[in-house]
Amino acid sequence: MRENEVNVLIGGEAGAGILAAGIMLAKTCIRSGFYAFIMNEYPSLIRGGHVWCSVRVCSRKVYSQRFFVDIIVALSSETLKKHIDKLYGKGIVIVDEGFSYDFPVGVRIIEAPLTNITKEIGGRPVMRNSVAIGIVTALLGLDIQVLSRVIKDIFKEKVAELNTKLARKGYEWAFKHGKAGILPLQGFSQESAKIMLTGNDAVALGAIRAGMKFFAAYPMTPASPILHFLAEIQKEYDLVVLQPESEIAAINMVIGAAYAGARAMTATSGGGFSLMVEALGQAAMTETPVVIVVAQRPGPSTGMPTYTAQGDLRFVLHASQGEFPRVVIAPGDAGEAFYLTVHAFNIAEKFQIPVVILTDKHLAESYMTIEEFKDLRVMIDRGEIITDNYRGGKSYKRYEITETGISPRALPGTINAIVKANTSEHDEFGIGTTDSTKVKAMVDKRFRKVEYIKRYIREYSTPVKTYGDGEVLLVTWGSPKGAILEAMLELEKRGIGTKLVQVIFMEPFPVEELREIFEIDYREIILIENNKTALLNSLLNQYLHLDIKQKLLKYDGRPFYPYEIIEKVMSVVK
Amino acid sequence: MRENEVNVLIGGEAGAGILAAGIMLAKTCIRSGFYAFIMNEYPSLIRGGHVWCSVRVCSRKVYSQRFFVDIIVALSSETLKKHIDKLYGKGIVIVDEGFSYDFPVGVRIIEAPLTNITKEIGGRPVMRNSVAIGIVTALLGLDIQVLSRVIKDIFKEKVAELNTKLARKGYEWAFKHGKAGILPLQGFSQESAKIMLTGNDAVALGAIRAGMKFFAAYPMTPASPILHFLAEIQKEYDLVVLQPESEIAAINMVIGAAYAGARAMTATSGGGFSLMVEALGQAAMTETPVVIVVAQRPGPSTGMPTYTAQGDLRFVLHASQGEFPRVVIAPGDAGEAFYLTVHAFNIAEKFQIPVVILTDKHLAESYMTIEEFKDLRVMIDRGEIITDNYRGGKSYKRYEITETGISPRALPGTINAIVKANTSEHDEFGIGTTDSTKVKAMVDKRFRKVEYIKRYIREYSTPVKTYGDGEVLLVTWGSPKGAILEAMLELEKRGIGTKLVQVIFMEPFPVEELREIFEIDYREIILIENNKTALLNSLLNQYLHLDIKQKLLKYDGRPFYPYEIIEKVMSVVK
Amino acid sequence: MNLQTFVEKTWCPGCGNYAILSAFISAIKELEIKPEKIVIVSGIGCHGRISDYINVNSFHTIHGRVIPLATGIKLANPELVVVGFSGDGDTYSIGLGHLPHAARRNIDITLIVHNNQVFGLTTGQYTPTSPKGFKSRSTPHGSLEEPLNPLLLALASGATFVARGFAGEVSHLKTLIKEAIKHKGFAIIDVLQPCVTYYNTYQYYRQKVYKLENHDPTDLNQAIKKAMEWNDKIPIGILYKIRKETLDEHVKKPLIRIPETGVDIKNLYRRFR
Amino acid sequence: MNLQTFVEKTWCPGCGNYAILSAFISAIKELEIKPEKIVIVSGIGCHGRISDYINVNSFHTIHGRVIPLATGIKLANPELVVVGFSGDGDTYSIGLGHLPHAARRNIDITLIVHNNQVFGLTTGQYTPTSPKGFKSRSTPHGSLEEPLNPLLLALASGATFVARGFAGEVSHLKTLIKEAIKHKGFAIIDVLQPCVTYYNTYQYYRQKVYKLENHDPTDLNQAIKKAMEWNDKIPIGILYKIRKETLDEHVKKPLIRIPETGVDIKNLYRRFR
Ligand SMILES: Cc1ncc(C[n+]2csc(CCOP(=O)(O)OP(=O)(O)O)c2C)c(N)n1
Ligand SMILES: Cc1ncc(C[n+]2csc(CCOP(=O)(O)OP(=O)(O)O)c2C)c(N)n1
Ligand code: SF4
Ligand code: SF4
Ligand SMILES: [Mg+2]
Ligand SMILES: [Mg+2]
Repeated sequence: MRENEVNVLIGGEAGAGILAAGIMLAKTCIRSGFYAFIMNEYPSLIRGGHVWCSVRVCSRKVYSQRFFVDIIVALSSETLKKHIDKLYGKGIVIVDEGFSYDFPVGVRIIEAPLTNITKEIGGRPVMRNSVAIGIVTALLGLDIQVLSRVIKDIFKEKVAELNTKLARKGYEWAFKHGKAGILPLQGFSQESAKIMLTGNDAVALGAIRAGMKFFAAYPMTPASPILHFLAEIQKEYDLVVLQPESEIAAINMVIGAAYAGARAMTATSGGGFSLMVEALGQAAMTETPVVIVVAQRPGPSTGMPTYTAQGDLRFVLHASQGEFPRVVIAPGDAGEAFYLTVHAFNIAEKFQIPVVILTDKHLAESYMTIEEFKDLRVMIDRGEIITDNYRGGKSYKRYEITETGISPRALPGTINAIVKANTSEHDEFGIGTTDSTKVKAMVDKRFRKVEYIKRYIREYSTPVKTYGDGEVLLVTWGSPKGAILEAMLELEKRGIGTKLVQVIFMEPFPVEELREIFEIDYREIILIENNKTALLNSLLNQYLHLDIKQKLLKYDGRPFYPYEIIEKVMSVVK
Repeated sequence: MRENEVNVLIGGEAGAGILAAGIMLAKTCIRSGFYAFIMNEYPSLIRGGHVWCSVRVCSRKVYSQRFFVDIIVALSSETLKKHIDKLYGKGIVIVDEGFSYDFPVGVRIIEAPLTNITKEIGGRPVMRNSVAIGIVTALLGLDIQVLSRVIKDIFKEKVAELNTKLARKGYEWAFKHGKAGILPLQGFSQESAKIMLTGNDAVALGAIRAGMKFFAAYPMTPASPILHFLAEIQKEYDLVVLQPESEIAAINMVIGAAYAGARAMTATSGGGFSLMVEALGQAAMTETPVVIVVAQRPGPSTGMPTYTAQGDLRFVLHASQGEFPRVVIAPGDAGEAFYLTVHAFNIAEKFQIPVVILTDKHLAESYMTIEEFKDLRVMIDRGEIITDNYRGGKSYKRYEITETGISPRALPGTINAIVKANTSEHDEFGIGTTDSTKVKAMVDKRFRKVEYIKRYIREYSTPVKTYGDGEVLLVTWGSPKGAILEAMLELEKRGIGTKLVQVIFMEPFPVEELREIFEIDYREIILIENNKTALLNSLLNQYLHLDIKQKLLKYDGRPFYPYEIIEKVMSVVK
Repeated sequence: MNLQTFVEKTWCPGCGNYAILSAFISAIKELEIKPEKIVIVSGIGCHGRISDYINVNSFHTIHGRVIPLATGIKLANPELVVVGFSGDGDTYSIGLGHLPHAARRNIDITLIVHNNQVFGLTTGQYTPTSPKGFKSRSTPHGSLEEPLNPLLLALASGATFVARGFAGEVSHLKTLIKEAIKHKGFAIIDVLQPCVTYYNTYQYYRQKVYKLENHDPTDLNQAIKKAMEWNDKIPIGILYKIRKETLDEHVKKPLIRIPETGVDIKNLYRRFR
Repeated sequence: MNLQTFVEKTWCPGCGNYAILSAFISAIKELEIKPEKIVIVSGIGCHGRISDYINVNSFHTIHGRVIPLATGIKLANPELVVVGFSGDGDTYSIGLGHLPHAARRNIDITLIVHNNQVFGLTTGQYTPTSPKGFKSRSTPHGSLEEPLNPLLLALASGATFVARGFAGEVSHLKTLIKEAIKHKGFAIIDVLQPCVTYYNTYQYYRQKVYKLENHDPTDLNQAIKKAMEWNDKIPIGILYKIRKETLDEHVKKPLIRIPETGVDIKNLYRRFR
């Protein structure tokens, strides 16, 4: 165990409430003043497979899970078979009474009557995990009251009551058996209100904050939680939240709603996005502002629905026939996901283009702790929009040719404005044309936006971020950032100074910003991506004629662990 | 007029048989020993708009239409309004009697009783064009017998008879009025049997030659003629030709048929391909060999259905979620389209991957004259395929891990082999897995093919072609090649030596071949593409760190004319 | 107020689309709907050009997506009158996956299907409603498929307003359109629309169609029976019409305004603590 | 000959999918079809795992495309027996656009729909067959839509074999599957398949289902009536069955061989001269 940090791995059968247990524990820690990060891995099935999550708790902000853990809560033998090698030398394993396993030497085994306690209190077998979390709470020297309140907030009344009892029993059992406080958490900080949420949660919150009122999505792992969350709170926020018959229906409804004037969004994964490709071009041609969330998972095709990857970057950048401006944003953590979702809506409406928010399973479904969002940091920019009454004098031109390429957008229903959207190439009024001069002018108009988009992003957002100032440059985009930041702290301790470049706007690609960064001389440059073919590197080649030779690529569906990055850096540096 | 060459523009209302007239004329010329090229432009509607085609006839092989013409056959005043500026100084205009137009000086007007003759013979108004073609035949000093035979071959009996009569009348009228032979075609060559066909025709012929037996496609301009042609001849070649409910159905049927063991293909344009994107990944993941023809038209979205563009390159290269090997082939003319289609099937089956043939409207629907295909130049390579009875001993593994990445492919129905295809990530038997080692091995297996594909293409096909040996390098892909070759001839005469690089395989991108070409010093390098954002150039940047500064880009839906290329080269060179 | 634009019409002379256009224009005139309150959504095909010709808000969408697009518009702003114009290729071929769902959702839009039994714009290929044996460019040896019965399908899917019109009966068609627009809920009118170029059915249908009379449009069994009548006699008129809750009735006001400083989400923090 | 693979089944204990699996395996055993002559196509969802469990040729396709994929296989090699396994989400939601067309084309495939009235694999969201008011993760306040009647839809689309099975009646289901496979033409069996985790309907359906008797399956009107019966009583069995020409009957032999030197196209040159 490290100072101020505890890592707990909880595993069991699918359907055994493993993630719920992780969340209970993490929230208890957060409310006790710590930070937590939960990564969870589960197969694409409802019961029978093995599910596990790792809860990392720390007195400082944490950015990713760790490979090695201090405690394993094993609700099935599968958990130990798969994960015992992740336990630190003197780690603790919590198992049910009567559980037999050939443990390696040194492991501290806590055999607790999980099932018995559960039966006693009249809980269902799945509730064993509450007993276990009660025990862990005791081990870590945390307050059982905090856990009780967490349980009350998570579950519905009846269930909460039972679970609270069970947790308390576990807690008491630990005390009785001298396990309390044997792995105490220390050094908490309570400076600001903290929340724990996933990338999906952050996107949903950002969308609500941005005034999104229409959301239609067909369920697809790992994006479905956005649908579930929004569906749940739709009434409180006057949203229309819909699960249509398919992704094709979803995106077309979203485009319809956006044309009508609602901020509208859909969310899916690569397979569903594949079905949205034709309509993406429709949004572009009709200059209808839509936001599309694409949460990546390993492909091709069905691939591995519940795992993580960054293999869709080029696809999203080039999807749909013909050429048109689009914006693709890749947040690296939940906090960024929130703010960038707000930006996504502003950019979409201001420039009347489709905007893609590109996440991945690891970002979308891992939980991290962040400060509550400061509301001042976002504002609504709808661009030039005309409602109620058009007073422009002449006939309204939906696609007026302007200097910036942006044509003031009237919403249907506006008096004196006839708003004609058209997927065929069209004139300024939106009437179909094939006239060579008009066509060229319209293509040029659409592309003129690109320069203004770049400026806007530079002014109001962050196309590229850097962290640290070392001689070894690490280059990434999206969720690997978390593990890299962790690795950087460790490398620092080992005397290796690193610097991270995180590309956030993948399109328009921040060429100038990156050129500046790459102009400096580095000892080594290492590319880190969760894919096979180094897609960001292909963009660096294309835009900067830069080919990063040292690559750390991972494409087995798993996110990076900090240790992998440390190893790579060490091997390159020495 | 140039020596040995005549250019005829025929225009009129949509539905007036303009293209048919052009084909009659061109075939007559070809059968008289000349070469012809027809480019046609028409709006996306059935009647009422203006349609025109230009027929270029020459004693040498021709690669594209020309801007300027010698004869205009104007069946509507629209034709003259739009095209009179294309007429050479002393050009000829053929119009109907009583037609009034404010002609520029110098134009030689032939007012012929087109309608009257048609009425006399009892033809429908649309048949006026046969009279006109009869007149042109006379003007060019061609044999009316040849035209008669052409008409007999094109039309059904009754209609042919009428049209023959009309053509003869026109021919006779011209003689009577002293117009015969006033623009004689000279210098024909009759060395080899020639055919005139479009890129679409060539793809269809190539597919039949390659043994394609299953074709399913949803109509979409400009790819529909492939469907029409194959549907017509399906019985003679035992093909299944189907128009399913959508492109999604089409590609999935094609994948099903290919899995079952048929060589199978679909054809569409960008919008339809958008709907095939998800299934493209399915073909890749299941390693099912399919051929997809994408005939580009201007986008985004509906765009301009009947016009031309090269805006889908990046889209096709990166379509579908996840990473997988694919091959994308871009023929530059009908001859290439034929041979490359055969190659496409061989590559698809040999490597069990999806192959895209990327054409565009200009290639797909323009007619060019080529020598009849020499059958020896193609052969069938189905790769490792197991039918009837599997004798491999152990259980058959559909996705056996091999050195080349290619797993021998048993067809369902094979005794002793259970063939399990799976869009989920899978083990060697095709059973779903998420095991990190197995997954990585399977991704690596699929990607190992790439090196072997490259070698195969180098050995059996032509990833890059060059023409000429001058100091000015022109770089292109696909259909602009034709106009460029024409321009090169002209530039040669003006003392400017040029060399053309035509990239044919867009994926895997022929990096080594191109590097060799670009290693040489050129006076100037000029990129020529039918799009807005220079997509080939983006590939050169990405793979060769080469950014071509001088660009000739056209994105108004029209193909290049040789003169535009000449102008560009001249302006760059001087 | 001119409800037509100045765009020159490019349908073939005599095309059934002209009748649909004029019936629709008369209908909205008579219903006195303000042009800015209407949105028409048109599909891809000859029929799709109609949006260029009518001087109201319009969205000329991609092939087959009239229904979801119209659904999105209606839900985002239920104050708009939303009418879709689609083709038999557009809605019954590529877009068929949306029809049953719109019907059972009972979204308050009107869908007018220009059913000419061919893909007109792509030069006359057969469609799901072409008769078996139909010869076209894609079926030169005759189509092998039984045609779809779109009205039966709509009824089987729970549509609350199902009608058939005929382009040869403009004023009857106008009445149908008016009724469909007035109907609160999903309304489909399948319009027999002769395509003079690829499938000229004027004579054929003139002889066969008859106007429904003494028909109880609230009786589903009756409606199904009438929908199955397709022989010597072909009924036109309203086959079915009932009032049910619509999807958009759950949307209280247009979703088009946003407070400048964004929406307050503080209440949501609780669940993340 | 073992018709099951050694793959461990991961359906929830008690899931209706087990019944479908065993009914199918018994059916092909009793029909004595050789495993290499069968191809099963499975969709995406809990149901889709079935292809991992059955030791015959299989294609685990993408979500919603069982029908076109199976159609392609059957047309390319009509000697194969092609059976699709799909879900209510798979066929009635995302894939609904294919169903009516397969029905009217009468392609000789069997489609078994595991209709559990939820998206099982994605954690229980409502589907087109969920009852109105159904609470699920995507409809926590209750679904607003009328459910689809898939059998009525199939009948309205011209399907030649329409049946309903119940996972609680395995041997009856086996008989249905046998009949469906033997049927020459498009056969759909909608199987009421309780999802014990998200929508446990065993009890509900046990009380309601009854086996069709004295029913004339060649009478379309009768079949429609039975398809509309969904109240206290729910019929299972073959609702409709008639013999019609199938699409694949036009394919004379498997399309899987090619002469090594390619196909001679000289005859075609004529038209290009
Ligand atoms: C995705 C896609 N596939 C194909 C097309 C080509 N296409 C344009 S119109 C059309 C058929 C239209 O038929 P229908 O809806 O009946 O309209 P009509 O022309 O008969 O009015 C097709 C297939 C397209 N535009 N988009
Ligand atoms: C294009 C696409 N969209 C969404 C998904 C996610 N997805 C997987 S299974 C499923 C629902 C399956 O429901 P159903 O067909 O009823 O199968 P069940 O799990 O109930 O057997 C969905 C939406 C997907 N795989 N592909
Ligand atoms: S092709 Fe047919 S549907 Fe299209 S405009 Fe002409 S007549 Fe009308
Ligand atoms: S979730 Fe439902 S359908 Fe899926 S395996 Fe479990 S019980 Fe069966
Ligand atoms: Mg039509
Ligand atoms: Mg289901």
